[in-house]
Amino acid sequence: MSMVIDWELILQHSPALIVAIPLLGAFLTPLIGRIGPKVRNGFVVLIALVTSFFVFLLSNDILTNGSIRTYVFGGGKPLINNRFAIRILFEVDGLNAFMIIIGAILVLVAVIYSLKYMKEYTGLDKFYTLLLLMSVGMFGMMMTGDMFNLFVFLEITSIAASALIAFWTSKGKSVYAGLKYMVISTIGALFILFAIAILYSQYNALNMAVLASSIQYSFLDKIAFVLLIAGLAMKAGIAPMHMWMPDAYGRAPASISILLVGATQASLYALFRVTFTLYGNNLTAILKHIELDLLGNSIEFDITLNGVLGILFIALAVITIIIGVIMALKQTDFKRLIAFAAVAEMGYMLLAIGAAITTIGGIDPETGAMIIPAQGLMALKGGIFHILNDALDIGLLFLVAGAVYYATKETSLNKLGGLARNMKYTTVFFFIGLFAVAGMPPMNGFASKLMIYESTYLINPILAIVAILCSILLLAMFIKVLHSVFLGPKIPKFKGVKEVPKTMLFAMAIIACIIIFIGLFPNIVVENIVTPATEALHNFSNYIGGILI
Amino acid sequence: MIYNIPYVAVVALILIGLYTVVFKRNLIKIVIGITLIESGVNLFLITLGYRENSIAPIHTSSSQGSIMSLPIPQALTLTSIVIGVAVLALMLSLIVHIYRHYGTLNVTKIRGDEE
Amino acid sequence: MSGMSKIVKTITNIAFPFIIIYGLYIIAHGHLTPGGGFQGGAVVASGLAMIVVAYGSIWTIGKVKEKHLSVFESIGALGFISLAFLGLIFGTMFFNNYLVKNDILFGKDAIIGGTVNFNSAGIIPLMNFAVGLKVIAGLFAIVLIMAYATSRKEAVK
Amino acid sequence: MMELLETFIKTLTAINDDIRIWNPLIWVLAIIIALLVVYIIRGFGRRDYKEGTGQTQAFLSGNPEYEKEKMHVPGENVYWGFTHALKWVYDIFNKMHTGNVSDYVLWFVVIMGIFFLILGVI
Repeated sequence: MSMVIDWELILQHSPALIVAIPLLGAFLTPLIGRIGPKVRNGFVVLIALVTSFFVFLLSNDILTNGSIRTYVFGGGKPLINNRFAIRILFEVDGLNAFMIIIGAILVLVAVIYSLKYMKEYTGLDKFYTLLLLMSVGMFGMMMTGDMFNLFVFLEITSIAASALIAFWTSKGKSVYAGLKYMVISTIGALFILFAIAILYSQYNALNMAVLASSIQYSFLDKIAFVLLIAGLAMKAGIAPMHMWMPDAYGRAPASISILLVGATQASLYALFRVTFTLYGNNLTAILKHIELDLLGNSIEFDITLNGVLGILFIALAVITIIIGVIMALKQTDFKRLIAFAAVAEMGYMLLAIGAAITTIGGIDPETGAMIIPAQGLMALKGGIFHILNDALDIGLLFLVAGAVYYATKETSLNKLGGLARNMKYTTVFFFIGLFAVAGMPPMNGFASKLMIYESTYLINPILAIVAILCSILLLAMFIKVLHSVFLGPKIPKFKGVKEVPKTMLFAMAIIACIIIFIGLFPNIVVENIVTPATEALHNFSNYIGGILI
Repeated sequence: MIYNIPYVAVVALILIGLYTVVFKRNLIKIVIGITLIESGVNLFLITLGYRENSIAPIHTSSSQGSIMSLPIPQALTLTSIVIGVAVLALMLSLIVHIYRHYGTLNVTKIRGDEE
Repeated sequence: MSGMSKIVKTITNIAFPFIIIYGLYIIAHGHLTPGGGFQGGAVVASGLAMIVVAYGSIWTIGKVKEKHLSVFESIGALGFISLAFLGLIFGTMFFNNYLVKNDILFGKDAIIGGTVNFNSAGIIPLMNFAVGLKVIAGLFAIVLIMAYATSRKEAVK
Repeated sequence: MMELLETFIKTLTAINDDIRIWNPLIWVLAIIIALLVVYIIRGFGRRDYKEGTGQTQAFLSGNPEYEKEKMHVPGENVYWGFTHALKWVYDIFNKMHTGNVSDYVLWFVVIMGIFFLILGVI
């Protein structure tokens, strides 16, 4: 018998399935957990694998064809008589496809890593339920084309993540970190909801594409814009609103820290989507025309929104990088140190995107794309590329920190030492993560950071110098970790430490392999994955046109 | 003018909520502040949907000729309330755990992560 | 939390059935009148919370197991998501309302200006039932466990 | 498949002008050569080195050597000079990171206010 698989049908439904399958899995997990822990573990891995399969299928289709897929829940057309009917829809373009690839890698790795890492704790049914719910929220945020839906998924991610950060309820600091995360993300999300309500009140629409085509940048739109940017920047951990990040990342179980990286980047994605797509038409709007009479020479220039916004983003990014790096250097807790490094990495992405925003020269009336010079385009590519690299690098380092914790039950850098002899593979993975996060040549971090350095140097040399200096500090801080955790004489307390189980090593190996592959062949990744994502970002008219199909 | 009063209430609720979250040192009061902000936002959403002399938006009674309030902001508010309940429950249960560990709800006395 | 006085218990006994019936009514008529799964579920759960207050959480937790509640909650959520999946199988899209205009179950079309027909709106009432089940179990579990956890603290003191 | 191969060859041979990434494969080669050079230099080392003799002991200005465990520098003391020199910066940053959730929200309000001022006024 021959079975014909209708790939087009599967592709058509995969945006919904990517969210629906983990959701179904999440609610089935407590029931299946009654059969036995092994069956449940297998089930969760299966769910993660099936979800990733659909993700890669969908991303492959969108990235190769450059198409946009919309999925209207409940069926029907999004437009009735040329007016948008209120429908919840997912719209997946190049950038979304790029983001869900990151999400899929992180979810898969987190699930595989958790199998052994969390084995000795109780309440694992709830742990896996929440883990799958968190991935639902993450994927939803990365794919939705509806502003209110974005808020809902943001809250789903926050609630699940907060419960997971506080999973080790026997530790007071974990619970407090979970509460802090909840307070911060709820307040951020409420202001985002307020902004959405303001937009709805004016344009009677919630769909991103419809809003993008109708926003006039009136005073109320300005307020909504500020609320959205501030809320999403806080969720993305931009300094000085980054303080929840070290707490949450540092206290969560390692497999949750890596998922939190994904959730943070989903917020960053939403920030970019809001600036580039939702306010895309107004990004080059002239805010003020200034005429100065300076020593007889009259100087005329326009203040445009993208100039102001770009400088704001760059300022925040530089603060983020510096605070992250400087604070990380003095940390004595392994995971907290990585968390501050993650803050700094967030700054790199925002720096590149901010630099790109300043270079936007206008909107091409024919194609509807933004006119961006070569260096701006490169900055955009570098920033987008760095999202992928940051997720992998920081994720790998968190997994290594988790492995060290699993083997020694210790995260303090003052007490650890000499583990390289006992944990050979973990040490190798740490080396890979160290080089990658510091942007050393054969690893992936180098490729994207070089693009950021080059482009920001062309835009403003000082930015590049700050970025390079802080990269050196990143290297320095991880050399410190290398020295105090892995090198040095064997500490008597840790003489009997054994290498972590194979599934944990396997999870780390997956990320390490991807890191090395991207590091050796960045061109392949940039051409096939990053460029379509970048195009999707600056060619925002396609996104608006996507719902008309 | 009378129709602007809800908007004033919205801003007042959000500001009172923010004040409570920022300046009160008790964790329960911080949670109360968050619910105040939430009520403000929900009130805003509901106010947006109101039309003068409107009736409840029920499908079968739409032939009576009178104006209906917008149902979508109401649906949004409901979703927001549901999420708010989940957030509230989670935060309170976390606070129960915190109280067990530290014996206090004063944020200045709880030793979490500093620096 | 221990139980309250006899007066409270008696009033609770009288009021409890009415609250439950009212909540179930709101769930069942969610597709016709304002209300639905969450609202009705919240009413029912508040009725159950009244039991917790009147009789004390320790007494209640002896009658209702938290595990059973979480199973009900899972069933409610599963019902919701599987109804959405059935839309993909029997209909055209995820969450598709495939029962409407089908004349089997809840299949009648709601006529504008006509009489209120309970047998209408397709999968929406079914989804309301699922959500109602989830909300009843979920909210009751939250109230019960939080009351129990704090009362255990009192007992230790 | 052929396209992939072509891209691979392109990566090996030339730096892509459009993307302008430094070719990482050349870097790998350079690192291998550097390791080789290090190995050769190591070959020039003294051959009369013996383990287990007085040669392996560290010379600490004539002071006796501690046990190996006590010699390990804990993480806090690494870069002590750097953190000490930048003490004023750390004083500011430490004050920022109070670990108090109210202050986190205060920062959010402050940043939102700055955004309002800049984007609203202009």
